[in-house]
Amino acid sequence: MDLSKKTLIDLYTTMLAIRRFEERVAQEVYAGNVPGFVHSYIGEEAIAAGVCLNLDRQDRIVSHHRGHGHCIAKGADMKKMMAEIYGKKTGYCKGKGGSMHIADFSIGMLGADGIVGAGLPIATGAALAAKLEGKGKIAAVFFGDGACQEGEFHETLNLASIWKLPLLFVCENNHYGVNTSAKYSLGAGEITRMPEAYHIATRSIDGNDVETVYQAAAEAVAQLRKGDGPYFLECKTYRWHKHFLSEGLEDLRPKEELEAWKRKCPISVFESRLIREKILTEGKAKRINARIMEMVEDAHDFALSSPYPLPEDALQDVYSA
Amino acid sequence: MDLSKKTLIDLYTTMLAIRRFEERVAQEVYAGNVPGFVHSYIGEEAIAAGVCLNLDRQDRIVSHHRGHGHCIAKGADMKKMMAEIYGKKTGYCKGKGGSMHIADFSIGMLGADGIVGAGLPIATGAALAAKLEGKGKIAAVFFGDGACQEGEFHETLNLASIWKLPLLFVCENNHYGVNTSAKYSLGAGEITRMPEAYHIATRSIDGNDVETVYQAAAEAVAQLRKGDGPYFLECKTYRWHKHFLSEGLEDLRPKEELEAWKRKCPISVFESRLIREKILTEGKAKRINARIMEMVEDAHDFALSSPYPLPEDALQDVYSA
Amino acid sequence: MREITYEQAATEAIQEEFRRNPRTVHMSTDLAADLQQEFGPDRIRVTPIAENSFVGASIGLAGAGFRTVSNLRMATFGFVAMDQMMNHAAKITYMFGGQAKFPVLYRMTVGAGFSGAAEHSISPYSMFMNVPGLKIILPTTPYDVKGLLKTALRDNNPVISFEHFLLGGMKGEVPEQEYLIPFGKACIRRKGSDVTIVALAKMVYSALDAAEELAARGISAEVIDPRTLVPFDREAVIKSVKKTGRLVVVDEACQTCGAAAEIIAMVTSDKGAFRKLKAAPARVCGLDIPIPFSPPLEKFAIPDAEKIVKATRGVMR
Amino acid sequence: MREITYEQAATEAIQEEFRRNPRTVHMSTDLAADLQQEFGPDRIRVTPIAENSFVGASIGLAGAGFRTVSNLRMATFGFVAMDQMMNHAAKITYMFGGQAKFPVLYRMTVGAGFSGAAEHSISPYSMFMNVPGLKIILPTTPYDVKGLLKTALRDNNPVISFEHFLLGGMKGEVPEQEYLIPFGKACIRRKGSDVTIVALAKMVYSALDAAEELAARGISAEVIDPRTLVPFDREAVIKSVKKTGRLVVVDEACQTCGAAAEIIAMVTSDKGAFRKLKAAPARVCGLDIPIPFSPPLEKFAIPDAEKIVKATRGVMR
Ligand SMILES: Cc1ncc(C[n+]2csc(CCOP(=O)(O)OP(=O)(O)O)c2C)c(N)n1
Ligand SMILES: Cc1ncc(C[n+]2csc(CCOP(=O)(O)OP(=O)(O)O)c2C)c(N)n1
Ligand SMILES: [Mg+2]
Ligand SMILES: [Mg+2]
Repeated sequence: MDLSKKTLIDLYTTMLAIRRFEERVAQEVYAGNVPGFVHSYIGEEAIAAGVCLNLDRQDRIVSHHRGHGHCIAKGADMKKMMAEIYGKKTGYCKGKGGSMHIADFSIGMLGADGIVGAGLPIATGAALAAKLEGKGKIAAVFFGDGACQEGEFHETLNLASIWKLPLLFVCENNHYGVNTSAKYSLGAGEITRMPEAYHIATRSIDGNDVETVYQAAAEAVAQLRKGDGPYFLECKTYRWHKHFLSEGLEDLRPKEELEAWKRKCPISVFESRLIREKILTEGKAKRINARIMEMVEDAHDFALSSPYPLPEDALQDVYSA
Repeated sequence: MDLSKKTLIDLYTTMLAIRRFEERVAQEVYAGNVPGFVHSYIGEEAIAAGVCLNLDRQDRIVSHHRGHGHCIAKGADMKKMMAEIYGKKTGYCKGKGGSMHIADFSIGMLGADGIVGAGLPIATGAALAAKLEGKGKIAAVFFGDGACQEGEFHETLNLASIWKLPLLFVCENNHYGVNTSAKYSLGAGEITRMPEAYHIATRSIDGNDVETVYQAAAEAVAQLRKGDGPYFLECKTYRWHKHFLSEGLEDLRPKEELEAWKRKCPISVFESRLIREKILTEGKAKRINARIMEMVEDAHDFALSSPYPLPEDALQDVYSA
Repeated sequence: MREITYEQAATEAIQEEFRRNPRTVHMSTDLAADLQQEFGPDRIRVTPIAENSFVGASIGLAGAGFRTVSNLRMATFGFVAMDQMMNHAAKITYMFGGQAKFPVLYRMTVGAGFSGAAEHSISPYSMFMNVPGLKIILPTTPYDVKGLLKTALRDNNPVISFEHFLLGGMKGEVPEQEYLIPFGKACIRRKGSDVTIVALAKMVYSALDAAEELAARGISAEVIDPRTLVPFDREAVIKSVKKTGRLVVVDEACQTCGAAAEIIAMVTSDKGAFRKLKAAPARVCGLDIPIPFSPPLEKFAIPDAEKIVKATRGVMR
Repeated sequence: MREITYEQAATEAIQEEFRRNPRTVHMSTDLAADLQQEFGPDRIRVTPIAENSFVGASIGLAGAGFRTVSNLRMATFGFVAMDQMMNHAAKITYMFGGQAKFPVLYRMTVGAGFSGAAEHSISPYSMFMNVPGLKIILPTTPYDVKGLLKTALRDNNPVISFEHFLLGGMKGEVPEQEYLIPFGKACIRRKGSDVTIVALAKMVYSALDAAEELAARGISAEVIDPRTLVPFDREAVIKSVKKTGRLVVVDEACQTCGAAAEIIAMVTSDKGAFRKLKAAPARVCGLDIPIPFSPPLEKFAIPDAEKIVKATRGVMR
């Protein structure tokens, strides 16, 4: 399948939006302006972009602690995201969730979650809902190589398999859980061996090549919409920042490894190609970049100028009416 | 490998001991004389016998809710077992555990456990201990097809795989968890697909043929003692009684299925063969049976004539000194 | 009026509410045959033995606009699903700023008295009470279980129904016509003037037996069944204690950090109630030991009418 | 005396005890580099992110004669391992009739105050207190964490150490020579005569600040740090309340069914202490809400010196 120019530019734009947003957030985190723990998605943008651009608004996704990219790719509002990250009243969760718990149910983003592996069972519910609704909707769940070590992963593969759920598993294999190599902690070696054991359609791809991700996801989503049961996409990638953004935190990963992966930057490699193939010009790239920078700055201004919630607001939303 | 006459007779005797013990217990349960829930091992005797006769006293086993057979095969004292089942002070656990929680640490039987799947992680600890002790000891864990659905199963396969633990997984696949068919609830179809995904040596065998079980276990145990990492033995079998012994409980399994499996009785088929092959005579079989019946009766008398614990004994053993 | 069992009443509640709302799903490791016959296998689902997965699934279903019932059977199996219940079901309404509703109902049996031994005989409701975001009901009669479960199935929040294992077969009057029981309304099971006995779950019956016995000794005990633990009918208990000046709390759960501790703390830290207290309140709870298997040990471990009488007389002295 | 951090003191405790006993194993999802360097990768093990599995493994190791430390990091991750901790570690000594010892130590951080939001900011110790068979420690200083962990590592039972997330970097005096701190001995952090303040975990420091402030207003507060929750030093608290006649309990955990409820129930149901109480006891606890992310909301959710002063003055009135 040859991708349309529009799709290629959309993929590029989405990745760049995530990158610029995350860069801005990182800058503010290191300046000490952001409370809590922030997990940066930089380096993994191709996955969120490649997958989510295949989804409709009605399709639902479940994300994890490193979730900003999924939000942006699914169409979330950067303003409300940034405000949430700052703990402002205008944020997606009125300041109650923060970076790790952004959700936008209106666009089918059912939320980021901070417990490793826990989004997986929740996503089976979203997929079952789609199946029961019978309108060809699907659900997608993003999770790391670390999540594949939790029992909930196994239970979810099994449930998705026996109920033939329209669930797209998107494993963002960035090769580490904090500082522990997946080579050490995953007995299967290849992650795909696990879903295969459950007769789940499986593919392992270069998660830094957005076109590959997009095409693989398109194929997977088409199968899912037909009701053929779950699909497992392993996307190999690498995170550029520390596990979470923090001066104090150690990064025990080999420096050369990081450098090698940086050379495979999902954005700059793709950009060069688009320019080489004349799909994009340097001028246009600059304009896209400028527009995104503006959006990010607007979002940041919005967050900064937004009020904090009132202390008593803490008492609301414990229960729904 | 041709088994010695002694081994064959031992296997026969062990199976028969389990059968007669379980029959006696069932009789008493249905007469309303036994408190609590009792899960009968009848029909599955070949597995406990075939596996445990390959183990030394120093090897450790972990069992589950259907654990009487494992206790007997590992060499537990029927008297203390029966007393425990009756809740007597002379029982293995001083009446605190009952049928579902018999243990005998002195013979390496680390206990039966009533939470589906929970024995598996515990067994990894026993296996790690064996590995650290470095004396070629091993651990074995018994569990059902139902346990393969719990997340703890997956976590245990992974841990055993990456730590190369000397752990023998003995899956007693009796095809049902309570009334739910494993065909429905296990997406993998063949259970062995799951351990294989973790690069664990795996074999699926007829769990009703004690010689097959013995030989497979012998091979597995030899590999485990060499330190080659875990081994997974799936033993296909069937339980003859309801999930637990109870008038009220429903058994939704097809009648014909049960009948077919009864014709594959691990004991009577084996007995006929031993007699046919002149390893056993009918007379000797009778004598063995009589001796076992006597042991079971002695155990039962012991249990009946033993005192209940004093109410205040309930306060002991909450903590170890 | 017709009499049906507690479990039948519970099933009726689910049937009626599932008829009202097709966007409802029931999950359990065992086949719920009655329900499946009426509502089909799509909505009445048998799950693998993997509690965290189907409790998690209930949350995803809720996030997508469905209501669910997950029957976990014994509360001890709930420990396998603690992550989904406590880290997620309880918290996501809040941490997502109230964007979505999570109407999930979890049913679990609790209690001892059937030689289930340590693992199978627990009453862990206080743990869940410590986690805001959950509502917790403790139905004690066939009438209550139907009315409370129906209310639960219209509530927009996670509700946990703790049902005593030994009440499932109990018969009682249940009207044919529809009714609901509001959360947070205690039921005074017996009126009295000398002492307030708050009793939880099956202990309501032991407390009523004890009250009978106490009456014979000239002590008039008021027996309160809170019916729901979250929300809790603080007013009913405090009002009663202000009247009687004495409080005994009876619960089968282990004493330390149980619901009984909360009820005593709630009452004694109320200035008005504290002033009216004529004696130190008393707890009659399960001993702080795992439940033993053997009948004489188990009997020793949990409260009964005799122990309640003794403690109440102690409070009267 | 030298000063080291809380976390260093904890590491020293493990080092010293691992030197004494080679049959010891440490497990955690993160590399414990200091320990691994000294004791090697066989004993200091990195685990997959699978809490139930390595908590379960600790039980099997114990059953085979080893001692273990499992560092679960945040208590919220402990919810993933509830089955092994509560259904097994806590119960198997008992249900096997005391045949074997299970010396397993689980370390978890608790507490809020760092914008960790709802999932990562919990203080669930009361849940564990409701499960007999576990011992529970709550070290609040570098000195205490070392002494208590060393005692834990010689105890023959499951011990859970709840350590406030924000105390890890705190410095304090820790002697070079060996010492142990017995379980069940509270520490009176400040002497006083008008009111007893029992404070848990990091709230000890807020209570001390409050006591200072109260002193300036002529109120003499005694501040008690129980140090261990199971066993609990009942005598120390009751003795103090008998002296002061007033009780305030401070805890960051959610109020309902928290440890504070237990402490109040324990004191008020003691006839001697009840008689001496001059006022209704008060709780200053975390609100019954999930911990919110945003700093002003979070500050509102948890106690501080100001709130303690206010509540204590209320009790003095
Ligand atoms: C149950 C649980 N255990 C531990 C943690 C702490 N933790 C947060 S993220 C993380 C690593 C997750 O690795 P992976 O799933 O590969 O995602 P990545 O961070 O690499 O994107 C860990 C251990 C947690 N949040 N939840
Ligand atoms: C975590 C948990 N969930 C549910 C149960 C209830 N239960 C007890 S045994 C059982 C079936 C187990 O099936 P399997 O593992 O195949 O063993 P079998 O009974 O067939 O020998 C179930 C569901 C339990 N004990 N623990
Ligand atoms: Mg990773
Ligand atoms: Mg089975």
